[in-house]
Amino acid sequence: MSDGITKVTSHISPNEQLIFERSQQGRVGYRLPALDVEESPVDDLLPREFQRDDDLEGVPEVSEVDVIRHFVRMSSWNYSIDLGMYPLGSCTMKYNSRLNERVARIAEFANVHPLTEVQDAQGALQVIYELEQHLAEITGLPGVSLQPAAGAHGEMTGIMIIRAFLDARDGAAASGRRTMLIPDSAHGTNPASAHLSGFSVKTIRSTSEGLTDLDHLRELCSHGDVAGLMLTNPNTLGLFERNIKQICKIVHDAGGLVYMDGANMNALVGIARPGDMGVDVIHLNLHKTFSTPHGGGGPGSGPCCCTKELEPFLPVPRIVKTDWTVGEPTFKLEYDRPKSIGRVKAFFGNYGMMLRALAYILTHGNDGLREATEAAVLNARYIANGLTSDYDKPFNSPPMHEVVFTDKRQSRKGVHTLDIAKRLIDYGFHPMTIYFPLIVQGAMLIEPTESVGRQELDQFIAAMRSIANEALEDPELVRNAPHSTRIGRLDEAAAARKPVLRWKAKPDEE
Amino acid sequence: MSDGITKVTSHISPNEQLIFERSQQGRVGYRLPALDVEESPVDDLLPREFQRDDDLEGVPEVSEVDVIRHFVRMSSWNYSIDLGMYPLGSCTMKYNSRLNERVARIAEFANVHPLTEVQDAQGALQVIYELEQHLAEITGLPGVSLQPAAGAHGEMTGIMIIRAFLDARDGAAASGRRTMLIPDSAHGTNPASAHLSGFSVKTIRSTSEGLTDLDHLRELCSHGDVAGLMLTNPNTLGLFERNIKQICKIVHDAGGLVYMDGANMNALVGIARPGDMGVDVIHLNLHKTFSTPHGGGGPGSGPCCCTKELEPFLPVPRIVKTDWTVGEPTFKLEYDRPKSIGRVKAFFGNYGMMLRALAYILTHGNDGLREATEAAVLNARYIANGLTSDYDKPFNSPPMHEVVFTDKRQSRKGVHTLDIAKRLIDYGFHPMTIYFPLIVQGAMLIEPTESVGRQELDQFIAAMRSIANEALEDPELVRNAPHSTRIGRLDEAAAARKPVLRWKAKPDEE
Amino acid sequence: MLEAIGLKSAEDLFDSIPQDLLLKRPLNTPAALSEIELLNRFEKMGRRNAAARRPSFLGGGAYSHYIPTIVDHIISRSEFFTAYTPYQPEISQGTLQTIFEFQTLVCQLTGMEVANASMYDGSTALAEAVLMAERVTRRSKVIATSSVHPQYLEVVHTYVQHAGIDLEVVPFDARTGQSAAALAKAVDDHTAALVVQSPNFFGCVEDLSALSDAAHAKGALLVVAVTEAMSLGLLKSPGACGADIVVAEGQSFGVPLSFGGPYVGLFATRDKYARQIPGRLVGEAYDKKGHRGFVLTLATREQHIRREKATSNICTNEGLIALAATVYLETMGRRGIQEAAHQCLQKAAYAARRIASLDGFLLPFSGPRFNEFVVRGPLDAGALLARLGKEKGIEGGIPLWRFFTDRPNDFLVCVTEINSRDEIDALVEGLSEVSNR
Amino acid sequence: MLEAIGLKSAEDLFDSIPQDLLLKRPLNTPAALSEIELLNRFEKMGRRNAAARRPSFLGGGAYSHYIPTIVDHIISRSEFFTAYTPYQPEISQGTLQTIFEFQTLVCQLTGMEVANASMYDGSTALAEAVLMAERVTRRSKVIATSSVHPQYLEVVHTYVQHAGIDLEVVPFDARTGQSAAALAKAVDDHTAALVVQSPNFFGCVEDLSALSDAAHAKGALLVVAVTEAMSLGLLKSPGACGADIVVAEGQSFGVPLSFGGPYVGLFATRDKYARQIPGRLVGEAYDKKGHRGFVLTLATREQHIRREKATSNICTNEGLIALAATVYLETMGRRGIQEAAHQCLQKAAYAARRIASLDGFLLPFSGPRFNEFVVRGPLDAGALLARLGKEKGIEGGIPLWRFFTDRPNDFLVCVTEINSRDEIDALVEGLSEVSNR
Ligand SMILES: Cc1ncc(COP(=O)(O)O)c(C=O)c1O
Ligand SMILES: Cc1ncc(COP(=O)(O)O)c(C=O)c1O
Repeated sequence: MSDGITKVTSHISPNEQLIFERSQQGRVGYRLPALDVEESPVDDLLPREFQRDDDLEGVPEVSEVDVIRHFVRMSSWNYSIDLGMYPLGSCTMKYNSRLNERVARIAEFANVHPLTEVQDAQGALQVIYELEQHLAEITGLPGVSLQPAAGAHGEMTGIMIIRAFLDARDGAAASGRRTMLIPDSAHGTNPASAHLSGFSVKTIRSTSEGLTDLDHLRELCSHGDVAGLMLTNPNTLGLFERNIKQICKIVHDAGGLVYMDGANMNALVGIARPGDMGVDVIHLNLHKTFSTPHGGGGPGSGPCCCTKELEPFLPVPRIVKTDWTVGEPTFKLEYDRPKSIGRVKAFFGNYGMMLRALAYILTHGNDGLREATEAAVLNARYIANGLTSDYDKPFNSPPMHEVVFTDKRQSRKGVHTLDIAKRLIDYGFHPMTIYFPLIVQGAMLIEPTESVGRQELDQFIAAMRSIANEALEDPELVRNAPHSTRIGRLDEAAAARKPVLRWKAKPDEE
Repeated sequence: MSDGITKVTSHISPNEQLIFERSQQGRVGYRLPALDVEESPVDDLLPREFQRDDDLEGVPEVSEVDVIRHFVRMSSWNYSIDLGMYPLGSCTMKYNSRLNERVARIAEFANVHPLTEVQDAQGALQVIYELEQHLAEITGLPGVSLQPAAGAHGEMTGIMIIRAFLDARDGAAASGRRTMLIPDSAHGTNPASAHLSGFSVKTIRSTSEGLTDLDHLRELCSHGDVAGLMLTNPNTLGLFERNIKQICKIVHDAGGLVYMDGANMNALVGIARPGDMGVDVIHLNLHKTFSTPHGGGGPGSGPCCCTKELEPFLPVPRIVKTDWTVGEPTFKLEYDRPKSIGRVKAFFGNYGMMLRALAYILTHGNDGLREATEAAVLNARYIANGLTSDYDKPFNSPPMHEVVFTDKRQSRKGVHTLDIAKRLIDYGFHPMTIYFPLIVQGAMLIEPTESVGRQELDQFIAAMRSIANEALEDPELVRNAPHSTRIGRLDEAAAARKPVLRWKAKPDEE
Repeated sequence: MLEAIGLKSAEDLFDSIPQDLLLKRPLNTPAALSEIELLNRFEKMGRRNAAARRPSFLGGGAYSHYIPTIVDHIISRSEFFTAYTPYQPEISQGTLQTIFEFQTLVCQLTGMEVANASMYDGSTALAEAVLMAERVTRRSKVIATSSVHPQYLEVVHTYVQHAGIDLEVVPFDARTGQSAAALAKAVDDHTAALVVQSPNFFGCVEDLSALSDAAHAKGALLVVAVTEAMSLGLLKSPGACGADIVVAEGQSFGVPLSFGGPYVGLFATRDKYARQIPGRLVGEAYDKKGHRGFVLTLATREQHIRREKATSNICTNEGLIALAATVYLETMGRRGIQEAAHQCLQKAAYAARRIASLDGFLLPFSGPRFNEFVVRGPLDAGALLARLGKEKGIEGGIPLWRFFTDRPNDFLVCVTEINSRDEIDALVEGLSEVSNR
Repeated sequence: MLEAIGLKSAEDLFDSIPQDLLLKRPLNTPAALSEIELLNRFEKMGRRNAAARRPSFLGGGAYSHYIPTIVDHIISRSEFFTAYTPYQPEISQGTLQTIFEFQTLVCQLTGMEVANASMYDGSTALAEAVLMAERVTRRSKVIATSSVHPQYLEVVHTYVQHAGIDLEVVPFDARTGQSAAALAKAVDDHTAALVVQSPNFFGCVEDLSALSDAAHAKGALLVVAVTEAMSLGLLKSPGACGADIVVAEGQSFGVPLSFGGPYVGLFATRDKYARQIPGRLVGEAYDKKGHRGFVLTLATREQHIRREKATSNICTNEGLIALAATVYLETMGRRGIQEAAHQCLQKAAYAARRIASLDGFLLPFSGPRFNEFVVRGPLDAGALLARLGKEKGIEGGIPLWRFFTDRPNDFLVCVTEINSRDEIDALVEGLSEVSNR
C-alpha cells in the first residue's frame, strides 16, 4: 500500500448480520405502561376478517442492547462529514452544526401537531415566515414556498408554477407552449421534473467553454413553443453562466420563463442574487446550501422562490402575517389562492429542516453567509490549482464552488474515473461525484465546500497526485481498488439482474 | 489470519493528530454574546501583577468542525460496550441504558446548584433519599451515604467508619487495634484504602479452593490487634465465600468489624444480602452493578452502606425526611452528627450517577434486578463450561458472575496470558481482566455480565478455543498479536523510563 | 491561501460574475447570533406554541406515539446523519444495510413483496402510486374515495393534473363512514386504479378485500394508503387483502410530530412491478471474495440515468427518517408493535364509549375503528375545541369543517398508547363541561 | 442455556450460597416502570427543584458557564462513554489520546509541568495534594488559610486525620478578604505545605507570589487550589507564581451543575514530583513499527501494583468529565477562554458597582476580585435571599452564615458570562426592593 496514504490506517471493524438473522423468539427490547382502561375482547371491537392473522411473522425479536449494538456496529462502516472532507460535487456536503440539531429538538417545536389551530402554533408559523423572508432576500425573489420536500420536488413545483402562469397568461394558446429547454449538462432531476409537469424536453448544447450555447438557445427559442428554460447557475461544471442576463432575455423575448436550479447556490449566497439576473423561479436545497444534514439520503427541503408576478401560483396554504398593533406578530394560513398550483405535500413541508436552516442563517449572520461562500469558492479554486498538473481540466475558466476534472490522461493507461474514485477510498477520502455531468467524459466533479481546512485540502491534493502517479506506474493497483475496505467492489450488474430487495426467512428458519 | 475470526474484518480507520498539532493562529470555534455592560480597563479591576502574561500561548485555536472531526475520529479507535461484549472481570461492563442518560440530562436536575437552599431543591434531595432507601434494601444495610465518588473512595469511607467506631467504642485502647486483614486475592484498592485510614495491613491466605483460609484467619485474629477484615464476596476469583457467616463471627469475636468490597454485587442483587451475612459495612459501585457508564475511566459512584450501629459515623451531611402530613415528602440536610467521620467530598457526591442508578433500579423493578443477576451468573457459568476443555481452570467449584482461567497449558508453548489477551483483540473482543487476582499465576478473569446473548457468548468461546489451538500450532502468531489493529503493542517499558506526559511545542513551532 | 492561487482579494474569486450582477451591499438578514442568543430566540418562539405541552387527541395523518429513547441516540450518530446517499458502497454499508432492513420491514408490515428506500411522505407516495398505476395499466382513469385524507387527495390532484389522468372522487357512505358501494361500481375497463385509505380519514377501517375484488374484476389496481401505520400491527395487511400498491405515512414509527415533517413515505408493491417503482432501491450484492454487501440497484429506473423517462423525479428521499422508523420497529419488535396497536384500539374504544355516553354527543359513523373516530357535538366544533384548549388545556381534536364544510359540529378524535386514562377522562369531562354553556 | 450447562433451574445457579443466606422473598423495591412512566416520574420530581429554572448568581465552588452544544454530543458517543479505563491501548487510543490532551491543557492553564488524568473533584484533589506534600517533604505540619472553601477544608481534614498530619487553619484578613500576613508567618521548618485558594472562597485573588516566597523560604511547598477554573483564563497562573502543586475543580469547563457532581479534579505539579503524583497518567509510547500511541504509564505508583504503598487509592477517576473539559477547552480555544474570563471579570465588576451603590448594602472586602464577591445586606442574608427567590424568582447568592456563623448579613454573589445585563439589573433592583421592607 502506498505510503503516501496519510489519512487512514487499517484497523478492526465489527461485523454485523441483518437484524432478522439475530432475532430470537421471545426477546423484547421495549416496555409500555400497562393498559389502564377496561379491555374489551378484540373481536367485539373489530370483525375477525379485518384482523391480522400472520402474528407479524418475521418481524424481529431482539433486546435493546441488541439494537444498540446492531446500529452502532453498522454505523462504523459509513464515511461521514464528521470523519472528514466529503467532496461530492453538486452535493455541498458541509458541516452540520450540532446547535441546529439541538434547535430542531426543542420540545415546543418537535411536539407541535401540524393540524393545531393556528393561534396555538404561532411560534411554529413564525419560523416558516421568517425563513421565507430571509430566503427571499438571499435569492432576490420575493415569493417563497417551503412546502417542497427536496430539490426535485422544488423543481416540479417551480415548473408547475411556470405552466400555470402560461395557462393563465395565454389561455388555450398555452397548449402550444409545451417545450422545456434544458442544457445537456443538467442534473437528471430537471428533465424528470419537466416531464412530470407535462412538458417535452429539448436539450441545449454547451459550448466548448462549458457554457450555454447562445446560438443554439436562440434557435430553439425561434419556434414559439418554448415554455421555459431550466438552467443551473453556476452550472454543473462549476462555471458561472456569465451570459445569464442575455439568456433570460432571449427566453423572455420568446415568451418563456426562466427556472434556475439552485443546487449550486453555495457559490452565490451574499455575492449575487438570481432575482437580479432575470430568473423567474428557483429552488434551493436547504440540505446543501443551508447545511441541513443529508442523513444518508434525506430528509431534504427544496424551497421554491419566485417573482412577485408568479407568487399567486405558489402552493397553498400560504403563511401570511396579519397586521397587528401590539406585541408579537401573528400569522395565519391563507388557502384562498385561486391561481395556486395546489398542494405538493401534506402539511407544511419538511419543517424540521426549516428550523435548522433558519438557525444556520441566524448563527452565520449576513457577513458569515458571505464569508462561507468565499471560503467555499476559495477551496475549490485551491483544488483546481493543485490538480491541473496531474489531471485533465476540460474547461480552463476558473471554477466557482466546484471544479470538474476528467480521467483523460489516466485512461490511456486503462485507469478510469471509477478506479480513481475507488482508489481515493484507500487514501481515506470519500470520492468526488463521478460521471456527472454526463457531457464530460469521465467527469470527476469536486466540491470541497467551506467546511475543510487547508491541511486536509493539501492531503486531498497529495492523494490525487499520488493516484495519478500510481496510474502510470501501477495501473493494476488502481484498477483493483479499494484494497483496504471491509468489502471490495460489489457486483452491481449481478445485483440488478436478479435483484434481492428484502430479507426472507430461509425455509428451515420458518 | 485465522478464518475462525467471525466478529471483525479489517477496514480503513481515520488518523488524527493531537489537537495542538492541528491548531492554526486565529481560528475560532466559539461565539459568545457581546459584552453587554460598560467595560472598564482591566488594570482598574485587577492589578497587573495578578494578570496572566503568557496570552495562553499553546492553547489550541481550531474551528468547531475541526473539534468535531478530531473527537469523532479518535472515538472510532475505541472498543466500547456498544460494539460488543466487554468481559473485563471485576469491572461489570454491562449495557448503559440511553434512557438513564436522558434522565441525567433533564434540565431540572442538570441545572440545580449544589448550594441551593433545600426548599428549592426538594426534587434533587428526594432522588438521593429514594436511592439510599433502595440500596439499603438491596444490601440489607440500613445506613447509606452516597457521598463517595467511586469504589475506592467508598472503601476509604467505610474503613474510616470502622476506625471511628472502634475509637468511640474502645477509646484509647483502640490505638491497639490498627491491623486490617485483607485476603491475598483482594483488589489493590483495599490495602491502599486501609493504609489511607492509618491501618497496617496483614494478608490472609486463600485455600486451594480459592476461599478464605479460616485457620489462618483465626490465627491472625488471635492477637487482639485486629480492627477488621476487608473481604470481597463473591471474591475476586468469582467464588462465593460460603463460610462468610463464620468468617464474620471470627472477626466479630476478635473485636473487629467486617468490611465487604461490593464490587461483585452483580452476583448477589435480589439473591442474597451482605447485611444478612454479618457484614458491617460495604461499598457498592454504581458504575458496575447499577450500570452507570464507565466513561473511559469514570465518573463512578461508590455508596457506602452500613449497619444501624455504624450509621452515626457516616459522612455529613445526611439527607433526612422531615415528618410531613400532606402532599409530597420533604427533605432536609443534617450536619449535626458528632460521631461522623466528616466529609469525604464537596457537595453530595457524583449526583448524576445517582440519577442513572435510580433509573436503573426503577426500570428493572425488583423482578428485573433478580433476573439480571441470574443472567449474569448463567452467562459466566456458560463460559466456564465452554472453556474448561481448552484452558486451565484453577478452581473447580462453579463460579458466580465471573470465572478465572489461567495460561498454564498455553505457557508450555511460551504463550502467556498477555498474548492470549492481545490475540483476542484480533478476534474482535475486548480482552478479559488479566493477571488479576495476583494469587493466580497468569490469571484471566472473565465477566460477561447479563448484557450479552448466547450468539456472542458462543463466538467468544469459539475465539478462545481457536486461540488455544493457535497456541499449539502457531505460537508466534499469538505472541505477536494483535495483528489487525491500527497500532501494535506499545513499548510501555520505554514509556515509563522516560515519560512524556504532555505535548510541548517543538522549538520551531514556537 | 489566496496568494497560493495567485489572487489578491476575495473579490477576485468572483471575477467570472459580471460586475452589474454582483450584490454591492450586505445581505439584509440579521447579524450573527451566538449559541446562547440563538437558543433563547428559538425557545422564546417555541413558547408561542401553546399546543406543544398539552395532552393531545389530534391525529388526522400525524400521530403521537411513544418514541423509545434509543431512536434519537442512533439517528444522532455522526456516521448516519452526516452521510450522503450511499453512492460508494465500500464506505456506506451502514446506510445500505439499514435501508435493506427498512425495505424488508415495510414488506412484512404491508404484506407486500417489494418496497423502496422511502418517499417524501405518505401524500407524495400516494401521488406516485397513482402515476405508477397509470404506467403499469396504461389506463388513464383513477377513482378515489372521499374518505381519503383531504390533503392527500389535493396532492394527488396536483401531481396528476398534467399527466393526462382524470381523477374521479366518489363520496363515502355517510352512515358507515366507509367507502360506498358506489365506489366499486365506478370501476370500469378504463380504470387504472381504485384509491382508498384504511383506516380512512374518519378512522373507519375499509373492507379492502371487497374493494380489491371489485378493482381486479375490471383489471384495475387497488392502491391502498395508510396514514396511521401503527394500525398495521393489528389490521389485516393490505397485501393480504389483495392490494397492488400500498403506500403509508411512516411517522407513527418513532418520528416526532415536528409540525408536519420531516416524515417518511412507505411504498410497497408486487415483485412483478419492481422495475416500475419510483425512488431508490437497495439490493444484495457480493464482492469478488464472496462477501455479502448491499448496493443501490435498478438505477436505470431513475432520473440520473433515464432523465425524463424516469419512473419519478425523486432523488433525495427521507433516509434518516427511514432509519428512525427502522430503529423504532426493531426496538419495539414483533410484540411491541402488536402491543402498541392493541393499546391504541382499546384506549380509543374506551374514549369513544365514554364520549358517546355524554348527552349532546354522538358518533355519526358506524364503521369499525382503530384509534380514531368522528364525534358530533352539540355546537360548532371549532368553538367547542377552542374552549377546551383555553379552559382545560387539552387539544381535543380536529374540527372537520376545515375539510367538510357541511359538518360544522363534527370533529376527529385520536387516542394512542400514550394517552393515559386520566387524560382521556379529562377530555370526556372537559367536553361535557365546555358544551354545557 | 440452563440445560446446556446441565442445570435445571435458575436457583441451581446459586447453590454455592448457603440456604440460610438466600433471600427468600422478592426485594422490597418498586415493580418495573416503562420508559414513559419513568420519565414522568423524574420530570415530576424535577419540578420540585424550583431553583433550576431561575436566573442564578450562585458560585462558591460550582459555576454556571455556557456549555457549547458539541460538548454533550461528543461525550454521548458510545465509543467514549461506554468504554472502560484504557487498559488495552491497541483498542483504546481514542480515550488515551484525549487524556494526553487533557493533561497538556491542564499544564498550560495552571502553568505547571505535569498533570494527571483527573481526580474525583477539586476537594479530594486538594486532600491528595496535602498527602503528597507530606510524602515529598517528609514533614507533617500543614498550614491552610480559612479563606479556602470550607467544604474543601472539611475534606482535607477527613483525609489527613489518620495520616499523622496536623492541619493548622489560619484566619483570613477580615478587611481585605485575602490571606493574612499571619499565614506567611505561620510557616516554619516543620511545615510541609502552605495551602491557599485563589480566587478564594470570598472571590478575592490571593497574592500567590508572596505566599510562594514565604513557603519556599522555609522549604515548604505551596499548594494552590482553584475552584473557579475559568479564572485561569485571565489570572497569572499559579505555576507562574511559584506553586508546587496546583489542584482545581474543572466543573467550569463545560460541566453542568448537576447538584454537585460528577465534576472533575485537576491535579498538576512539577516534573520532579511526577512519580509522587496520585492517580493515572497517560504517556506517549511507540510500537515496533514506530507508530506513536499513548498508554497508561508509571503504574508502579498505583494501588493495583503498589497496594498499600501506592501514592493513592484512587482507581476509577472522572474520565468522561475530563473528556467534557477537553472538548470544552478545545472548542472555546485560546481566545474563547480569554473572552469568557474577561466577560466574567467585567460583568461581576458591573454587578458589584451597582449593588455597592444601593443603600443598606456594602462590600466588606477590599481585595481584588474575579467573578465573585461578598455583599453585606441590611438584614439577615438567609431571609433576604429567600424573599428574592420567592418574590423575584432570582437565586441571588449564598448566605455566608452557613459557613461563618459570625456573618449573618453577608452573602456571596457570583456573576458569569451567561448572566445578561438584564438579569444583573433585575438582581440589583430585586435586592433593593425586598430589603426595603
Ligand atoms: C444540480 C442538482 N439539481 C437537483 C438536485 C436534486 O435535489 P434533491 O436530491 O434534493 O432532490 C441535485 C441533487 O443532487 C443537484 O445536484
Ligand atoms: C474488586 C474491586 N474493588 C474495588 C474496586 C475499585 O473501584 P473504583 O475503580 O470504582 O474505585 C474495583 C474496581 O476496579 C474492583 O474491581
